[in-house]
Amino acid sequence: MIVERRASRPLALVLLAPVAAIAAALCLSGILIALAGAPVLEAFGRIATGAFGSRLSATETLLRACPLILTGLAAAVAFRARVWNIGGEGQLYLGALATVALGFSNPLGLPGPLLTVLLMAAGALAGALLLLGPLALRLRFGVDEVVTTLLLNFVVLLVVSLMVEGPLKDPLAFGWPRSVPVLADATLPKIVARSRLHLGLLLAIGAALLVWFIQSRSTFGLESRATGLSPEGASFAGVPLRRTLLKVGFLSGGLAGLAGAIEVLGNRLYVSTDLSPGFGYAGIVVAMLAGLNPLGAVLAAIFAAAMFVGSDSMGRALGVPSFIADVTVSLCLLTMLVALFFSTYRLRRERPA
Amino acid sequence: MSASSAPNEPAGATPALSLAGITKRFGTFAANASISLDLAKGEIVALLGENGAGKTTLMNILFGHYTPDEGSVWVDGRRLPPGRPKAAIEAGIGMVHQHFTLAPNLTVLENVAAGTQGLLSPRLDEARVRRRLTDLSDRFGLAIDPGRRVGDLSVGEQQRTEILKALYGETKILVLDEPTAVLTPAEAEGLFSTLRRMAAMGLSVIFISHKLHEVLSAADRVVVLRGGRLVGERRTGETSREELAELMVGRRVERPVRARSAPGPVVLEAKDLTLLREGRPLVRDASFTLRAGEILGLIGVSGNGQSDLARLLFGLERPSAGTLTLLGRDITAEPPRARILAGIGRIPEDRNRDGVVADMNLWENAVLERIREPRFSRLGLVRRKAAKAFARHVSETFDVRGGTPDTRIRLLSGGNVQKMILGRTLDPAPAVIVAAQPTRGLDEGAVAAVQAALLKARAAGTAILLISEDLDEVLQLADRTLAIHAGRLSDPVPTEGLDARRLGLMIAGEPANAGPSGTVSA
Amino acid sequence: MTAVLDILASVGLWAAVLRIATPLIFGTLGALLSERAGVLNLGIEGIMTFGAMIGWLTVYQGGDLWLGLLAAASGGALFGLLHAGMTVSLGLSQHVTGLGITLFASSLSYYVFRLAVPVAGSPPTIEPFQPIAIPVLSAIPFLGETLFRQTAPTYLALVLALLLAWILAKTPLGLAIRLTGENPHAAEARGLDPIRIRYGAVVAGSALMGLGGAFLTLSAFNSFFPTMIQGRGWISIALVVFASWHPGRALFGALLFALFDAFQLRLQPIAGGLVPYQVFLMMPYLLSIAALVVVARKARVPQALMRPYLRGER
Amino acid sequence: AQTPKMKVAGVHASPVENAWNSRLHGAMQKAAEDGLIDYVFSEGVSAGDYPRALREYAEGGAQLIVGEAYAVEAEARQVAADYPDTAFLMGSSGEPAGENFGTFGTWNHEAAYLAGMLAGQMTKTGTIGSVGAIPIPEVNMVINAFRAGAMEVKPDVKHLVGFIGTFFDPPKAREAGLAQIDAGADILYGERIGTADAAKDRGVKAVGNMVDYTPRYPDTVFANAIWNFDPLLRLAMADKAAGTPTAKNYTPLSLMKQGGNDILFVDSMVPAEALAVMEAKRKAIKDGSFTVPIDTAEPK
Ligand SMILES: Nc1ncnc2c1ncn2[C@@H]1O[C@H](COP(=O)(O)OP(=O)(O)OP(=O)(O)O)[C@@H](O)[C@H]1O
Ligand SMILES: Nc1ncnc2c1ncn2[C@@H]1O[C@H](COP(=O)(O)OP(=O)(O)OP(=O)(O)O)[C@@H](O)[C@H]1O
Ligand SMILES: [Mg+2]
Ligand SMILES: [Mg+2]
Repeated sequence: MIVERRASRPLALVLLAPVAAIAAALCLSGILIALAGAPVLEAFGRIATGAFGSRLSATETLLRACPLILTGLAAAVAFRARVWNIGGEGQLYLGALATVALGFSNPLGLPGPLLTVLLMAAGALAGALLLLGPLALRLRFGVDEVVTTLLLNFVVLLVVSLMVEGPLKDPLAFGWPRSVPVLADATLPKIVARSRLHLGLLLAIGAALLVWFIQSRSTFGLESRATGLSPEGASFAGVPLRRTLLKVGFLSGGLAGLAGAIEVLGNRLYVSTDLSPGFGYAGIVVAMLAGLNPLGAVLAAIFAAAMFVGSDSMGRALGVPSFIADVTVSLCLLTMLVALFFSTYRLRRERPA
Repeated sequence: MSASSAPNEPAGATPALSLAGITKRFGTFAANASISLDLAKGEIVALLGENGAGKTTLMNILFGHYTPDEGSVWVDGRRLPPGRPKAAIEAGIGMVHQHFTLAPNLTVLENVAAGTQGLLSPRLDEARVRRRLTDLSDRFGLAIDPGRRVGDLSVGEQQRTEILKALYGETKILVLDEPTAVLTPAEAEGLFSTLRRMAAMGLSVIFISHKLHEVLSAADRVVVLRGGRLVGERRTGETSREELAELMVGRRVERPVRARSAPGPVVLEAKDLTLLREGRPLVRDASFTLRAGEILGLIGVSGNGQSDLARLLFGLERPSAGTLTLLGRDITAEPPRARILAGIGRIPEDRNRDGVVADMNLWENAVLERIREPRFSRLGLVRRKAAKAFARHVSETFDVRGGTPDTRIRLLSGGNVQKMILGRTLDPAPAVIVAAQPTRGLDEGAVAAVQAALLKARAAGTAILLISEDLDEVLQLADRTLAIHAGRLSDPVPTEGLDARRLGLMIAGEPANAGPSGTVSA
Repeated sequence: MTAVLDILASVGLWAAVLRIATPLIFGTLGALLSERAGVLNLGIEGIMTFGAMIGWLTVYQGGDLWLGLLAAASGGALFGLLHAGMTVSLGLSQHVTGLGITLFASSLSYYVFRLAVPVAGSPPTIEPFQPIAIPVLSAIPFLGETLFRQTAPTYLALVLALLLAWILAKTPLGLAIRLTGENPHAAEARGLDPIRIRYGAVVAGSALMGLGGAFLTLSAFNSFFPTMIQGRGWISIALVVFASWHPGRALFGALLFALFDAFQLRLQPIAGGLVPYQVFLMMPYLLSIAALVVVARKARVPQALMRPYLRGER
Repeated sequence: AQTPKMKVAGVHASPVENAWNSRLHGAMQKAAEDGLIDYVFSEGVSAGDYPRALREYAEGGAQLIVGEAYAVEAEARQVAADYPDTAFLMGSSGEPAGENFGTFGTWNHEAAYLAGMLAGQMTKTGTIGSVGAIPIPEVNMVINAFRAGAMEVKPDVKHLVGFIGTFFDPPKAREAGLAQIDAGADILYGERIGTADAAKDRGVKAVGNMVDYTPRYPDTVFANAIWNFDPLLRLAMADKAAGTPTAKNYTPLSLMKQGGNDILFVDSMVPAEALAVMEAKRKAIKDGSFTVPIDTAEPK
């Protein structure tokens, strides 16, 4: 059996592949749901209504999608240029930490909206700087960034733990390890009444549009794509590889850091070690589901969030263990990876001569 | 079978090796089409063909790297299971690959020993490997320290390791894919005399080469491939270079000829350019001048620094010492794009790796190296209309076929890719063109088109450095020629009156005017 | 200062070091084996979780402890097969696949556990491995009490570390694995099958990871509960780098890390947090990054790590 | 006619194996078995998902929602405000809020004090130890009470404290316990599960917390500082049924005299004289003549 690149990619195949992947993932998780003794078809219905069936579920889905869009963009931007940023989680946390560290007081007396903007910038900058380290190591010493960015996630989490049990500890949290909250002035407004959905969603979608525009229309977009597709070709064409990669890293880390800032400013108000249930890692899932397309990342993030929120709600309603939500989401990733593969390649049985 | 070295076999004897009706397709493209070929015991056969003719593919099938779509491989009358290198090795086939298959982090001994002992045996018998290596070195004069890390070896030593690997088993058939590409003529001659000795001991050899003189002097028989088909088979005693060349390319070769011209003022001047990598000199004190309206040919065996010199000129690497002056301006430290702007056009040696980004569109590739110029972008945004118009213009002017500006480059053929590269370089015509192997691997039509374009640019006053391994091409196009050997440039000599033999001497590092017919001076 | 020396001289510390190190040794050896063949397996955290769960469940359902280990190894191997299928056969991105497998294997473990074991007040238990005092050797002062009074899986881990070191350095199989990780094309040219070798290494490595997880539920503790791997898989990935892909050094690295941890736990009651415990916990990660910088320059990384090898492509 | 059962939902941040959650879970399961309530629950709900789980249950018609607000104090109060018809009974370090947000603390410090008294009398080395999760008030409180109890009977007792930095990592708690044994402790108070494993390994004794650990570690755990959620749950259910406001602090129901906490010990493992001293104090606590001090400072 050998792997062969398809000469062409028929549109039907390209469109069908994701659908087939999701169907396969749902079939597999259907088996698990059946094992729990729940009616499978009703469960699927509950997933749908749990994700979008009411104002509550729809806003919760979108709320969860918000950081995923940004971490998804972070991964997509980086992967496009073949920067393997697995550190979205750490960048998100560092972004959140920076936001809180600068946002719990307002010594300069800045007006609220300005403070919000500055805090988001600070969060993004923190995330960006965190990725520049591994990238510099790659450019200077040839250290592969997969492992370094992954490892830094745990370092950052420990730094967060250290800060929320130390200097940034909230004295009013009764010893609970979490940080002081950001100033109420600086928080992002809710955009749907009686829900947790906040302005961050629109900012995330705006970021996706901006990234799409940069990638498809700007010289930097063209150059970073060239860098990812062929470093040799790009450098022959005079693309400054290092600078381009650093810019890509800055953008990618910045987006992940922004995710942390927005999660704090819009949703959680403080930082703790359970700020993110793996948004950084899920961002990689989102980026892959989106085929690294920035606009696709919005849809993929909403899809992943809906799968999670819907399955979670289904589990509650039908007494299926709540872990089913993560099972379904991860199955979607694995089947989607395979499906995307088959839309570009095919397996050919070697003719036994 | 040549009477000289192959033992006479009774008619109808089983050949040592037999390829029967081999067909191999990649997608819809047939790299090999029903090729059949026999090899007798003790015979040396040369496989000849242009780039892409399917030589390596055929050898990969023979060795089991690829499974043929049709046909079979027979050794001593027994059929080999397809697609199994292990079976080929066990049947006594040894192969030296075109691209070395070595692990630089492992030692010579480890590279050789791998796969030679049962995977389940509890201990690698290193002593046995050593004994065998010593034995092989003694017999064939291929000495090498088995304890050395392969990454630390020179190219020649690496090739020796490859040959030792190939001979390690009870090898009866040795396959060498372009073994001389990285050797000087003298080294190549050494290799061939080893091969002849081996053949005399009963080893059968197939080797691949592009070099007609090698083929004629070393082989008993020549097999020519063209476009994946076997188009001819000749005893070396009964053929000529001209015939082989014609078989290779399929028709009489007619290429553009250069008209006389008077070179203009000096445009580009290199002074003592030196390039060190990890302390090793790749280019040493290279100096030359290039005049408007002339073509300067640079010849050499690959691995002698011509690629590195090209990289220096392209701006991909900074010299450790020396200067480069374009039209009186020092551009030594300028990055590629500044050089393009200053008037250097560049044609890379490896067009698929360096020249293009294969998964980007034609228009993107056409403008990538100039994307920051106001012509193609404004305020950091790409001017897509202008870029596509440029791509269309290039395609029309240089007859780039097979796609629109929105076609992915990967889908274009090599010749069309090269024409696109040439087209983007020549619009507008630059002051200097550095062209590295501009016709390598192209079909005859494309070769002629590229050569004509270069000559046209020359006529328009462009100065051209033509780096080529194709000696005939250099004789045909260059006004002056110099050679590079071990990183050093020879003095340039006028091409008028030179012949391939003289160029061969130059490549080997001997001064051109020292030969018996040495009447020319620089 | 004397307190610190007391800690370092205590039998308990060194016995704890071996115990804490055991799951890391398994995990590190597993990751190392697979990386030596050129495949990064970031599924490790999930595979360890699954091993912990399925090993425990097997014993809980009445199986023998050794059957539990076997189940954990087989469970790990199955996920290894999935990883190999996706990354070796199809050449899919190794780290994305690995992360996907971690997500999948861990959530599946929790799910299956919850289905199989009705919710009880405190986690149900099994009778775990008991320490075995090796006759004679365990009587040696100090050494005997630390090294020779461990549970069977700890001995197994130590033996496996030595075995793997031997295999990689001294046997034809090990050479084949190393060659595949350095240059699969070279392996193929030697008549080896890089695809099978990679499959084998990933599957066997994942089985080891499964064992590492099972140690936690069958020896270190006697219950399974979600999130119990607590990043031990990631530490293992770091340790492989720290060890620059040598089993012997991996063993050393795992012991060193365990020493940090055991020491830190013992320092806490007396030093009361002079240095925040997080700083200790950061050490292995930071040291690994530092090690990567040193190693990268020496090019000790298996050269074909993360490079897919597809037959007939060039 | 039967009164319709009350719909009760439990939202657990940890898996319900976690000792604390298991007390809540068990109490609600028991109420369900008694035919008083319909009980549904979610477990392992992360802080980000927690408010959604609350809302979903509230929208689904739950009349009483039991859970923990520690990590989501503000959000939980917001949810309660949005769903006035639902009663919330939340483990919290904060105050009740609005009409329907009731809180409770986990006060088994009295039982821990008594266990400390036993430990103080039983230690031979004069050193005892406690292994806790992280130094939050509810954890600090029991550990401090344990020490105070020991100090009352043996003023020179040495008390070691270790925190494992997380709420649920039994192997780690075990290692922390072993570290304390190495440092001389011969009785361990396991605020966290896993500690008693260390004691069992080394043949020393242990005290369990919250849950009865004796069946799990017979011959090792001689006493447990039990906490009962039942009185709190039953009162909250009664309040809700009667329509009395549920926005109150239910913590006092945790006290020993209300049956909210108590020591559970194994007669045969405790010397009679030690028992007598402890029993006297237990009586004093129950009749109100002695109050165990509440100290939430981080124990050193
Ligand atoms: N694995 C492959 N997949 C797709 N196409 C291939 C593959 N291998 C070879 N080809 C194509 O088959 C043709 C023949 O290639 P081959 O390597 O056999 O040429 P060659 O005669 O050895 O040339 P050269 O002189 O450059 O070595 C080329 O067009 C090449 O692009
Ligand atoms: N391939 C394309 N897909 C979508 N939109 C396109 C594409 N090419 C061009 N456009 C749109 O067409 C419009 C004009 O094209 P473009 O911006 O390329 O013009 P231009 O040549 O750069 O002009 P100018 O000289 O004004 O910059 C723009 O709105 C651009 O977004
Ligand atoms: Mg070839
Ligand atoms: Mg425009």
